[in-house]
Amino acid sequence: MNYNISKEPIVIQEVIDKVVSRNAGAVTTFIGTVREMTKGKKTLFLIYEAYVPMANKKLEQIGAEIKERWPDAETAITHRVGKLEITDIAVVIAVSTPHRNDAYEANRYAIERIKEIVPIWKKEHWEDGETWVGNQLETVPYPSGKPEEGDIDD
Amino acid sequence: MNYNISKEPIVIQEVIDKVVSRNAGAVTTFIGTVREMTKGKKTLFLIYEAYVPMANKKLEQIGAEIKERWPDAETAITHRVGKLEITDIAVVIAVSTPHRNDAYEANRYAIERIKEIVPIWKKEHWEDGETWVGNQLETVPYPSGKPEEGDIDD
Amino acid sequence: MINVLLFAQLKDELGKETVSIEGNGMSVAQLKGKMKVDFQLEGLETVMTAVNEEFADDDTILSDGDTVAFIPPVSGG
Amino acid sequence: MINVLLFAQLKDELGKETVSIEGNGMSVAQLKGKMKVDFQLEGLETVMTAVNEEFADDDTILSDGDTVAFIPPVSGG
Repeated sequence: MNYNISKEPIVIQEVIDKVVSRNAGAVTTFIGTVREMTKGKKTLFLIYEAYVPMANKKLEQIGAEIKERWPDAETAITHRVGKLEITDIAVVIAVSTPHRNDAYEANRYAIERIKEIVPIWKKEHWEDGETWVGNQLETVPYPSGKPEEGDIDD
Repeated sequence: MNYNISKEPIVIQEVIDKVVSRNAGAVTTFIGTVREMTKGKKTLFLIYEAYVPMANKKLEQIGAEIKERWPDAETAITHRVGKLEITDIAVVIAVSTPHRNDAYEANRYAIERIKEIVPIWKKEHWEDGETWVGNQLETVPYPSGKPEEGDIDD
Repeated sequence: MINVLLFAQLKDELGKETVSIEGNGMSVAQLKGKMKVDFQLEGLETVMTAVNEEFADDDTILSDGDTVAFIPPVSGG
Repeated sequence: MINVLLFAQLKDELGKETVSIEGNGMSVAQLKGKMKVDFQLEGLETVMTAVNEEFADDDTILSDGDTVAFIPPVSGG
């Protein structure tokens, strides 16, 4: 399974192993980790929650979108849920392609799409409170009540 | 040591561990692997050779260049030398930054610079022969007898 | 009955993650209106909706057995 | 004496990786010319040169004890 929501710590090498192939000359990974300071505010820990069956489907959809744009790419994504401490890994995206430019671009495409369409939420716990974080893309969230058509079907 | 030429197989996690920090929210890695087919020709194995002391210095220089452009970035690079089989890892570049865009861009900068200024050479062994590969950037190699000023000092 | 799933701030607000609603034949918009009245649930205007694990419009018509999930702005990655 | 290092195809062509050359006061260009005459070494026009592990111009003047490396187009990564 190349697309997973995991309650256990993510082992980076296991995600990479899913995309290594004899015809890949390049593998890129993106590893999202829990950062301590955001805009001067100190995070103590995070809770990630997912709508698991749909999140799995949407990760698979992102893989299919990548395959359409970069036919030689192999993709694997694992996203963690539960309580994460500072420096813990929230997500690992691995993409292999024959040539390096595609590996960077397809990887970046994956993280942007995760932040648009995959039903996963992060609750930040600070020293002085907690809140669910939304709208990381800093756009008005879903004024139409759902993502833009392009986001869903594209 | 964040910059290494290694005779031993590269352990990806060890390179990543050098750049993980409490203020990094993103780590990108580039993993260059030995590809079997290039333009329809089958590679059996590769030999990488380096001018080791200078290669170490040039990897360090690339790290310094990244630090200048992306002051919050942490970089680690290990390049393998010796005989490599198909799917073996030739290079691992890990870059951590607070935000993801910088992690992608700084990482890509590193691999482009490696292909310009680090004295490492690859000998391809095919079924019907062998050759030292040069000029991967597909530009005329060093007509002035050295890289462009921009490449050295920039 | 429609099986309604709530996540993140909506789940915290309601105090539970699932409710069953009599809603056969309703649109998603009507279901949102009913949730607002029955549970004083705020902020449904700015969430996405999924019906049976696929994003759906406000005018999608619901049938008994459907699973509707209200999806606040996501923040994975 | 100048310590000259050869890599990749240059090393294969010469059959060894280091040679010592009498070259105090020579420029890099003159050293290349001498290598071409003494060893019939081809292709030095298109290589980079490093003197003491830093890239150097053809008109760099060499001194006894310098290490000169001829660096064919690199192909790491």
